[in-house]
Order: sequence, then structure tokens, then C-alpha cells
Amino acid sequence: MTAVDTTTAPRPSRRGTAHQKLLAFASLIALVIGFSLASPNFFQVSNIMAILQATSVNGVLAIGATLIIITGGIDLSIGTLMTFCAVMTGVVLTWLGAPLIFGVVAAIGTGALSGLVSGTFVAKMKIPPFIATLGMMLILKGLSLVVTGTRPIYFNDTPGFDLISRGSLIGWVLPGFPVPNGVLILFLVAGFAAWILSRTVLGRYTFALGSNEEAVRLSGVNADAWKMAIYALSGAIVGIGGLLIASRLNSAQPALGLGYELEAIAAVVIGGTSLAGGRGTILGTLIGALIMAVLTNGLRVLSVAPEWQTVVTGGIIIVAVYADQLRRGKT
Amino acid sequence: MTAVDTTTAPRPSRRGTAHQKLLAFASLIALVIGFSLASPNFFQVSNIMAILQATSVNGVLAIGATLIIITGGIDLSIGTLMTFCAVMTGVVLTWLGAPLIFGVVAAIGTGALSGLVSGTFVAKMKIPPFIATLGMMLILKGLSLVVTGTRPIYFNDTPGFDLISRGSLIGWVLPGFPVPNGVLILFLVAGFAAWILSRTVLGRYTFALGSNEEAVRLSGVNADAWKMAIYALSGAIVGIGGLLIASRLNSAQPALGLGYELEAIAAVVIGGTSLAGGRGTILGTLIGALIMAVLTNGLRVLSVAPEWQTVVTGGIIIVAVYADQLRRGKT
Amino acid sequence: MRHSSLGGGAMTRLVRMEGIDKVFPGVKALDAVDFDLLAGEVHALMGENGAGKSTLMKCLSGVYQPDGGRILIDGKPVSLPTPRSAQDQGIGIIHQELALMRDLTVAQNIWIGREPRKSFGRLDEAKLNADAAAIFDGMNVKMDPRTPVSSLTIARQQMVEIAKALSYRSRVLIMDEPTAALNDTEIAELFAIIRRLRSEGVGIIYISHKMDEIRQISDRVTVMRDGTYVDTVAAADTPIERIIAMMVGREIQHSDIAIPDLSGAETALEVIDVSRGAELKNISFDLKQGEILGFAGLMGAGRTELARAIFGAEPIDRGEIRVHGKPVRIASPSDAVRKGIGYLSEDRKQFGLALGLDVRANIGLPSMGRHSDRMGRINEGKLSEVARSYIDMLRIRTPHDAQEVRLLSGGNQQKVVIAKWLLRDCDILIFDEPTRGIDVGAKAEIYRLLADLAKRGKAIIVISSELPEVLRVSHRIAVMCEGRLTGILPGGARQEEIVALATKREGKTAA
Amino acid sequence: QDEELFIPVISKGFQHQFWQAVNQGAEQAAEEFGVRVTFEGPDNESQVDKQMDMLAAALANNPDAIGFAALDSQAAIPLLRQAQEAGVPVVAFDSGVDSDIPVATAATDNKAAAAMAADKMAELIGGSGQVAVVAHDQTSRTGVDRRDGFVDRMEAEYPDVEIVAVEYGGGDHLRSTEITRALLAAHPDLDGIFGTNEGSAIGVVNGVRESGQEGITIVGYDSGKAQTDAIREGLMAGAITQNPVGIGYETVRAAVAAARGEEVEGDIDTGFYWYDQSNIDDQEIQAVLYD
Ligand SMILES: Nc1ncnc2c1ncn2[C@@H]1O[C@H](COP(=O)(O)OP(=O)(O)OP(=O)(O)O)[C@@H](O)[C@H]1O
Ligand SMILES: Nc1ncnc2c1ncn2[C@@H]1O[C@H](COP(=O)(O)OP(=O)(O)OP(=O)(O)O)[C@@H](O)[C@H]1O
Ligand SMILES: [Mg+2]
Ligand SMILES: [Mg+2]
Repeated sequence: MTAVDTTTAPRPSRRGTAHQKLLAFASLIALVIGFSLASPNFFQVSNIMAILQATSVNGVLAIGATLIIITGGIDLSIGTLMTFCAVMTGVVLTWLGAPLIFGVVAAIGTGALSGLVSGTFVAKMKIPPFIATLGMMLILKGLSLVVTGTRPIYFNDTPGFDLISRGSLIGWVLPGFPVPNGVLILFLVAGFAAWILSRTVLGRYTFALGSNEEAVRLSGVNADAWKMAIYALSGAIVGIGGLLIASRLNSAQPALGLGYELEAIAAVVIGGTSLAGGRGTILGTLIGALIMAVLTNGLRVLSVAPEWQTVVTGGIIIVAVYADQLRRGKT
Repeated sequence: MTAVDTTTAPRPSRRGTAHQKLLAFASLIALVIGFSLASPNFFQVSNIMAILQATSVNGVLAIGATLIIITGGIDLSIGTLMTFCAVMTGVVLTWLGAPLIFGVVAAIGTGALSGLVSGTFVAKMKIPPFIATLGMMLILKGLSLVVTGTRPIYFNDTPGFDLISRGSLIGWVLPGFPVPNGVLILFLVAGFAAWILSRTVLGRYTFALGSNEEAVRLSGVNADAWKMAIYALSGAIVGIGGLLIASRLNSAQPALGLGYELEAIAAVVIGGTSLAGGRGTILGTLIGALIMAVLTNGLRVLSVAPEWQTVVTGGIIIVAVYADQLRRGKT
Repeated sequence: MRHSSLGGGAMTRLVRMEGIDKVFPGVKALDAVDFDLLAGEVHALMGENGAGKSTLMKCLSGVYQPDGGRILIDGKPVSLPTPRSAQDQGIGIIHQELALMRDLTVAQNIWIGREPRKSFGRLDEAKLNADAAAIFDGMNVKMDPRTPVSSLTIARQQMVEIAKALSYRSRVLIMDEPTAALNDTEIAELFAIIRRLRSEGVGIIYISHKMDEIRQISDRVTVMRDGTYVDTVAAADTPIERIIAMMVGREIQHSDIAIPDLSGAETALEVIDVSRGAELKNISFDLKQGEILGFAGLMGAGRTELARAIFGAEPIDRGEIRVHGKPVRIASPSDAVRKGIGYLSEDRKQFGLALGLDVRANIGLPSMGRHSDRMGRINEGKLSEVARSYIDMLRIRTPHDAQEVRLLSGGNQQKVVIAKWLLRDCDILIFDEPTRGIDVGAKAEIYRLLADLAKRGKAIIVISSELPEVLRVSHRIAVMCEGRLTGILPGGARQEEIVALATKREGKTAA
Repeated sequence: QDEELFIPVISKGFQHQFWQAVNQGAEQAAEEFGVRVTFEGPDNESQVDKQMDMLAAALANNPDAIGFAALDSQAAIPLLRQAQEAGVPVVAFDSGVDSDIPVATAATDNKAAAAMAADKMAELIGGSGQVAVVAHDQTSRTGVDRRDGFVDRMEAEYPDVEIVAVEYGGGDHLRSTEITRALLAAHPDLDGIFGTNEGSAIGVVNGVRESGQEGITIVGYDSGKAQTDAIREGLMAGAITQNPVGIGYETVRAAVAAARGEEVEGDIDTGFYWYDQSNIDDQEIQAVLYD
């Protein structure tokens, strides 16, 4: 008998990722069915569009957060960075009067740059991500107010800016299917991020860093540089979120954004991504963001008292993640 | 030379914990000196008392957070739990008209119970602490509003209640040294927590769980039960924080609390406790809370514009933790 | 005596390390150590736990920067500031502590940092897997490159580490205890690979505590002691006893086992028909007080699973466990410890130690109740005293009992785990691979210790993948294969009998 | 008055347009009277204790007088007493302080203002129908007063108007947008929505615009460019505005007078106004609008 034989021992069935997504999806469907039964007004085209639209900003932020969380980090600056990117778009488009495309570049560029700064704090200066991004959260919050002089910047002089999120390219091609552009952009970003994660070297290192950073380093990989790249990419995606919110509000509101990070992180975790790093999917995050949006919208449509909405949301976040744990057989 | 000899090798200076505290302390002193030079109004008895008073609530919350963070967890529900405890005190004292001591018991008991619930989520249901306490944060936030009917509860009918935090037992004994009771309580809580951490089995397990939970479990320790005990203890301490804030405001404000958790966690980390768990001190947390309070107060006394206050605070949090990293020679 | 007879030959010198110093806070890990490596030789590096072997190799592989001395490669002084720079010099290493990314697949782990790419930074997953498969074919190991590493046992993970090191096609290959988790057949496969590499001119540095391996595979042996260089000798003409003497600097007493008469002894543990899924099938045995029952079997035979099941770390589907004749329900490790059962895990890093805590706290972990009062106050003085007594007894090399365990050498960490269970003083002790990574001297001590414990009436199970070890310590030997208990042999059984049972598959007899 | 007077103004916030307009008024007065003014407030209107810390820091700076908009007047009393003992006059603004310590109060009657919004809303939807409120805060004084002023007036005077929902968006534009869309879905027959501050009102406008629904009467509160634009476009029927600049100005003016030991008027009603397409360009209205 050679060593070869011993390796053919029965192997435990791989804990199915397909199955996993199915379950998060099942929670979503259950919520949708529940709300539909509870109120005839819930499952209407216009309300579904409202839910999708509501998912767009949080969904994009959550995708940005997913990348960081897979590396084993966390990003608390997401919300205020989103706002800061919106503000910079306002500066470029309204104050400088540059053409639309420069506004897009400004949002994404600001996001990437700020992500790079956070990434440098984390990778080079070894500041724990929680603190590095908590600091960034405050810095960016303050900077948005400083840059704007605490006044909103309106995009009235940039025709077409509001169409970025509100228009409907799909509705134009397929009338009767008026999916807002914001949602389209969400799905494009999701597709891009999923591609990065599953098909590229950057994605590979994202998982590797979250799994065992020291091992990555010992393998001769320039772990710091890759980590910074991931933070920058995540920042750029948050920048797209900033663009979306600016377009939806047709203005850059400098005081917005605090608290959005927790919502995004909740979506990520409900979608099955582990806060310990090394594991996660974009599809899961999308479903998580949808669950959050459906929940918020549904409770409002049912006219649940606002204070009870909060209680129920808290409870459902816990239950959703618990269901996920049960499925993985952790308890 | 035998192997035995090597164990008696010259005893090195233990990687100085003393030294560590010295450095965090140095940052504090530097801040105090800086502000004192910048404004003659900063280093005045009344302002120092204001700073200490401002430290008391955040300090107590940060001590509660320290326990959880040493186990490798995190507690986002601290702020809203504080409020919920204040509310329950209000219910007991004002609505039920019970004597003062029952109010104290209500605050601490509510805190401990809620901590136990969080602990159960984390230990028994294996929900990641970030999510379990995010859910609890929302639940408690909602419950405070539900219980109070969104109106503050005032303690005007409970004479002496405001003395819990505002009176000065020390000033009574030593006139001219009017340290408010809130600060006295902070130091008592700190002493108690430090004693628990360094001298008791519960404390030892707190560190051990943060270092390697599985190893603790496989040592035959009932890891879940101990973890729940730590969460309950932390909750009880947060309950004391609730008592302090209620006494300071002479009222239970049901909408308060969101965001306090991040401030508390920042104090903990600035104080040198590792978010990865397994390492931390109460003295460090105290200094961290003082740094935060001095910073906030000093910037105000200097009349720095509020938006710049935010930026500077974010920056200093990062710098303080970076200094800590440098000292530990991590970079 | 410094220059070996081989050194002057025609073989090219790949590496030369001169006067290497390395100081850690509180420890001078390396003190002017010399070392050299020729092309096409296997150079064994020997020394007790904590002698500085791993540290020296980390200096050579760019993980640590030496505080003094110099490193020459191909005769030219080099500096190796990062692992990458060492790789670029053709130096590959298998670290003692496994360094894999658990959430990645086997192939992804092997090629980390060198992924085959298509345009736009896209990964060529097909090539990645095919290349990994080719390496395992070359190793004569069957492994699906798409398996996530998290689902592999330690031994399988070690295989991945070896494959990864081979994939670099290095000129210098460092192997730091590669066989600590392997069984005999796998070790044989590994040696075949080493011999092939040697014939191709690769220089191999080989670290192991298994003395017989040194004989089999190495050309030269360098011995270190307490961070200093002792000597370099030719393996062929140096008796093992001499090498051991150089390592430990003292005599090691061997004691042969005397199998005690246990006919009158009380039964401590009965395992009756325990089953779980496909991993454990109808396992029954009993264990008497004062008895040492060895467990032999191939990798994956289910010994660890069985131990964890008895200990309550994993559930059982069916069956009964009796302690001192009384049926017990053990739902968790804390139940088990309360019933007097202790379990020393095979994976110290993951399951055995709180690496961030100090030695004293780790030793005391299971026994806190006994070192504290009713209010939960710890009796620090007493705890420190007993911790120090175990540090002395097991010769744990640590500057003091408040040193973080993470800073100890691998073997010394293992001793800390042993100390913690000795202190707990359970009636029934299960040792899973207790001597993994432990040096010869300490091994002998541990064997003596096991015998002592048995003499004092403890019931002991020793799981080991090293047959000589099982034979050396056991009063009886249980053999497992594929989740079944295939037989129990008396102590002093022949090796062939054990192997036969270890490969006795269901429905057939051994091949 | 050789030395420049120092008057810190502690407001309920600083990030909202409304508070910035108050700040502007305060600075106007500061320039006019040659005094030094600082302006700050907590992040949101629930941070009662943060405001206490700010007040304490302001007192530490030996001010000559203080402008103060109490988030919770009862909770502030001990510090106000401290100010009184130190001889620092306090001028209350925005909403009053239930105490005799402030020497003057420059405030808007939020309840009356919201009641006026209810009147206008009822008038605009023809005296009957379904109305919803998107409020900015469930617990703060302004949030509660505006909600109650609106709801109470509706219930008292317009029995045919049904308030179908009150939701709280924290003054966050996006959340208020989301709420509005849910309200529109939940109540297909909705006739009007009242947004109780700038962020809420803009959120309502946004939500209605996004949903493409017609015939919803929107009534807002405060001003800001988005609201004035919406009114000009006809998306929003009209809004209540206070006179924030006036509030800031009057606060500082009263504080200066008090610091100089002059007589001050106790109650300064800074008033509120209804504005819509018809009067938005009137000079009187333009003077109290900001953007
Ligand atoms: N990072 C570190 N900080 C402090 N001390 C260290 C560190 N790394 C190693 N040491 C110490 O250096 C000495 C040499 O350790 P090393 O790991 O090289 O031993 P080793 O010969 O490989 O032993 P083993 O056979 O047990 O693996 C030990 O005393 C160890 O405690
Ligand atoms: N080659 C393998 N491939 C996949 N899974 C394996 C393999 N070897 C072991 N396992 C898993 O581990 C289980 C039993 O392993 P266990 O660790 O109990 O064995 P062991 O006898 O202690 O061997 P060792 O600890 O030396 O690996 C198997 O049932 C199987 O699930
Ligand atoms: Mg070693
Ligand atoms: Mg095993």
C-alpha cells in the first residue's frame, strides 16, 4: 500500500456555496411573500421599483464593503466617503463647471484616493482597519463640511446629471420595464466586482489576505501593495455610490452619510460574507442589500410604528445571520 | 550546560506594560500642555472638572467595551443600551415611584440582562459579535422609544438622583477638590474592572477567550458560559453608564446613545487594547477616554470651527493608535 | 573540526552563513552561528527544542534579519530583506508552522504570488489546477487541487506545503520538520522526492527530531545547542548517540517498558459501540487504570476523531461511554474534564494554546478552579510556583513563566500543552501526537513521564503516527483503519502485525 | 466696552442649512456690534449631553453672554444656573428654555407654524382627503412640536382630513425619499405630504418626483434652494419659513445688550411665514429665505 491509497478516504461533502446562496435567497423570497400577503400595496411595480431604487446606493456601498471585509478588514468610512465623493463631484461640475464626465471621474477618483489613504494606514502603518476607517470617517465628514462651507451643492446647471440614477436606459429600450439607471449601475458594479473577485489576481489576493495574511507575506507576495489596491478599488466603488446619491438628490448634501456604513456592513454579513475574512460573495451581498431594502420598505408599507420598525429590523438582522449559521452547521 | 540552565536565562525586561502606559499617558500630557499653552482658559479647575465630567460616561462605557473587546468581540449596542438602562431607571423611579436604590438596581440589572442576551447570541448562537450587537443596538434603540412613548422621563420627583453624578462626595470631605461623583464612580468602576481582569478567573478567561477560544473550550472550560458572564458584566457596567447619564441630564432621553459606541471603542483602542482580542488594560482605556475628552473640550475651548474639530479628532485618533503601533515595533 | 570532509570536494557551495547573530527581547536566539550548504547534498540541522534551528532558517529565507554576521550565496554576500528576495535567490522553505490560506484551494495556495495569468490580470484557473496536479503526480500523492485547504487534516496540509515548496524549483530547499505530521509511507515518498532533488543538484537543509530519518537521508549534520554552533559532521560515519550527545550535552537514559500486570486493576474507561457517520464505526474498547493504550493507524484512520468524540468535542451518533463503570453523557469538553478526562490535541496552534497569553496562564487554563478561591480570585503565587515546577520538569526553554507562548519555539510550545494537562491531573488522559516536534531528549522524558503517570494509576491513551513510539510506550496497542477498530494487540507486538491491521479494509484483508 | 465682548452661541446643530442661516444672522450682528461670536452645535438633536459638554466648554472660556438653543431645557438647568452664578447672561433662541434664567428668548412658535401648514394643506386638498407627515425627529423639541402642531390642528379643525401615517427620516434627504416612496405605495389615495424640515421636505419632493405620481400636494418647512426651486416648478405647493437669520441676529443683539447691562426685551418673536409661488419673490419673503 502506498500513500496514494490513504488519500482516497471518504471526504466530507463540500459545504455547498450554491446551497448557501439559495438560502439567503429563500429568506428574501419569504420576506417578499410575507409582505405581499400582508399588504396588497406591497407587490406593485412602482413599489418594487422603489425598493430596487432604495437598494442601489446601499447595494453599491455594500459591494465596496464586501471587498474590504473579505480581506478581514472593516470600513467605517463608507458613508462619509460617499458624501465626500458627491461633494467633490459638485465642486467639479457646479463650481468649476466641467462637463459631466469629469464629475464621474471626480467621484471615482476621490473614492479611490481616499481608499488608498485608508489602505496605507492599514497596510503600511498597521493601524487596525476599524480605527483607521473610524478616523477617516471623521476626517471625511469634516472635510465635506469644510469644502462646501456646510451648504449643499446643487446640480441644476448640469443637465442630465440626475438621469445617472433616475433615468431608465432599460425603460427606453424596453418600455414597460422601467428599471432606473441606478439599479442598472448597481448590477454593473456587482458584475464587475464579482469578476474581479473570482477571475483576477487582485481577487485571489483579496481572499488570500483575509485567510492568512502572514502566509501571503511569507509566499513572497507584496501583501501591503495588494491590500492598498483593494482598499483603493473599494473606495472607487464607494465613489460610484456617491455619484448615485448625488444624482438621486440632484445635490451633494454635505451632512449626509453617517450610519450608512453600518447598513452596508449589515447587508454584507446577511449575505453570508464572514467578518473574519477569507470568505464572501458579491451575489450574497446583493441579496443582503435587497433583504434590508425589502424589510425597511415593507415595514413602512405596513405602517408599523417607526420605533417598532427599528426593533423588528434589529431582530431580523440577528435572525437572518443566525439562519446562516445554522445552515453552515456551526451551532 | 544542561537545558535546565537555559530556563534561568537572564530575565529580560518584560515587554514593558509600564512603558506602554507611560506612552499613552505621554500623549495625554502632551495634549493637556498644548491646550494649556494655546488658551489660558483651558487649565482651570472648572474646565478640568468639565473634562472629567465629560469623561465619566464615555469612560464607563469604554470600560464595558474593553471587557468585550479583550474577548475578541465588539459591542455596538453600548450606546443604546446605556439609554435603555436610563429609561428603565426612569420607569422604576418616576413612574413606579420606587426608592432611589431600586433605580440603581434597575439600571445595572437591565444592563446585565441585556448583556446576557447579547452574550447568548454570541456564545450559544454563534452570531458574530458585530452583528449580534448591531441587532441589539437597533432593538434597544427601538425599545427605549417604545417604553417611553418617545418622551423623556424626568427625575424631578426623585430628590438626590442628580447627585449621583453631579454631587461631590470628595468635595464634601476635601473642600477645594470638588471632583464630581460621576468621576468618582468612573474610577471605582475602573478599579473594579481592573481587579476582575487581573486577579480573577473571569478575567483570565476573558484574555484566554480573546487569544484562542477553541483552546479554552478544549481545556474543558465552559467557554460559552464564561463568555456570557463577561457580556453580562460588561452590560452591567454600561448600566452604570446609563445611571450616570440619566443623573447628569436629570432625565432619561430615549433618543440618545447612537454613536456613543464608536466613541467608547475609540477610547479603548487609543488606550492600547487590541481589537483582535487577548490584550488590553483598563488603565489604558481610562487614558484613552481622557484623551478623547481633552481633545473634544480643548478644541471647543480654542473655538475651532466644529467641522475642523471633526477632522482633527479623526486625525488624532489615527495618530494616537499609530504611535502605539510604532512603540510596539509592529511596523 | 569546523570544515567537514565533504566541504573541500568538487561540489559547489550554494550557501554560506557566517557568524549569524539574532536577538529577541529576552532571548539570544542565535550566537555567531556558522552554516554552509553544498549543491546536491542533504544537510541535516539538529538541535534541541529552542536551539535556534528555525530562527537560523528564517534568517536564510528573508523572514528575519540577522543582527550580525553575513550570508553568502554562490560566494557573494547578499541581503535578504523579504521572503521574495530569498525566493529570487532560489531559496525555498517549508516552514515548521504551517502557513496556508485556509479559505483557498490547494492549487491556489501552491501558486500564490505566481498565478498563471491571461490578459488583464485574469487568472488562468485551468493551468493553475493542472500545474498543481502535475506536482502531486510527481510526488506520487493523490490530491484534488480544487479542495479547500480548510477541509484538510494537518498531514494533508503538510503535503500541500511540500508541494508548494517544490513548485518553486529552488536551488536551496529548506525543510523545517516536514515529517512531524506524516506517517511512514508518506515519509518514504518524501524521501524519494528528496533523493531525486539531490541528484538534480539541489541543496537541501533538513530539520527533524526523528533520529532515524537523519541516518536515512542526510549527508552531513550540523548540530546547534542553545543558539550556538556545535559542530558539522558527516552523517555516514557518526553514530546517532554521538549526535544526540552533541545536541543535548548530557546522557539520555533509556528505559524499556515493563508491561504491568493489570488483571486486578479497575476499568477506567469503556467505549461501547461508538459510531458517527462514516468517520467512526462501532468502536468498542476498554482501558484500565494504570494502563497505557497506544493507538496506531494510518493518517485519517479516525483516531483523532475518536479522541475528540470521547472528549465531547464532537458529537456521537450512537454508542455509550462509561467512566469507572458508570455510563456518562459527555456533551462538551467541560463535561469530559469534569468526569476526569483530559485530551491533548494534535494541533497545538489551533486547539492547544492561547498563543497570546503567557506560559503560566496556558499551563493553568484547565485548572483555574483549583488555583482560585470561592470569589474567583486567582492564587497567582501558587499558580506561578506550579508553572515553574513544570517548566523545570519538562525543560521548557523560556526566559520566565510570564513569556508569551507565541514566542517559544515549536517544541517548547508543545511542552506547554503537555504541562497544562499534567497539572490538571485527570484520571483518564488522551494524548494525541504528544511528541510532535519534540526533541529526542525531551521525548525520552515524556516517555518516562507517561510510564510514571500510569504507575500512579492513570489511564492513558497515546495516539501516535510513529510506530516506534507506539511500541515504545504502550501496554496494549489498538489499531484503527478507516474509522473502525481493526484489532487490539498486546504490547511488544511486531511492527508487521500493526501494519497489517492498519490496512485491513472492510471486507478484505491487508494487501 | 474697551474689550471685545465674547459671545458663544450654542445651537442645536450646525450642519443643517437652517442652523447655518442662524449662524449667518449671528455673524451679521457680531460685525455690527463689534463683538466676537462662536457658533456650534451637536451632530443631531438627540445629543443632549454633547450639548451640555459644549455649554460647559463655553462657560470655561469666560464669556460675556451666551446664546443657547436648549435641546432639553430641564437637563440644562444646572449649567444655566452655573452661568447665572458667574454673572453670564443667557439668551435663549429657537425654542425657549423653561426657566427664568434666560434674560431673553428669540424663538419661533413651531407649533403655531406647523398649524398654519395644516391650514394650508387642508385648503389645498379641498378640506378632505388623506395626508401623511414625514417628520425629521421623533423626540426633539422641534420635531415633536411641528408634528403635533400639524396633526392637532388637522384633527381639531378638519375632520375630513385623515392623517394616515407619520414617519421619521431624521432629516436625511435619502431616507426621507425612501420613506415617501413607501408612503406612496402604501397609500395609493394619498393627497398630501408634509415634510417638517428642509431635509424631510426635499426628500418628499424627491420621492414624489421619482415615483412619477401626480396630484400629491406637498407642503414643506424652512427654505433652501431645493425647496424654493420645487415651489417655483410647482412640485411643492408651498412651505413655512421661519426667520433664521433674524433669530441669529436678535439673539446676539439681545446678548450684547444684556452683557452691557442694558435693558432687553424678554420675548422676541421672530415670526414665521407661509410662502408659495404667489409670494416667493416678495421682498418680505425673500428676506427670510436662504439657499
Ligand atoms: N519572535 C520571537 N521573539 C522572542 N523569542 C523568540 C522568537 N522566535 C524565537 N524565539 C526564541 O528563540 C529561540 C530559538 O527558537 P527556534 O524556533 O529557532 O527553535 P528551534 O530550534 O526551531 O526549536 P524547535 O525544535 O522546538 O522548533 C527559542 O528560545 C525561542 O523561544
Ligand atoms: N486524505 C484525506 N482526505 C480527506 N479527508 C481526510 C483525509 N484524511 C483524513 N481525512 C478526514 O479526517 C477523518 C479522520 O481523520 P483523523 O484526524 O481522525 O485521523 P487520525 O487517525 O487521527 O489521523 P491523523 O491525525 O494522523 O491525520 C476522516 O474521516 C476524514 O474525514
Ligand atoms: Mg523550530
Ligand atoms: Mg490525528
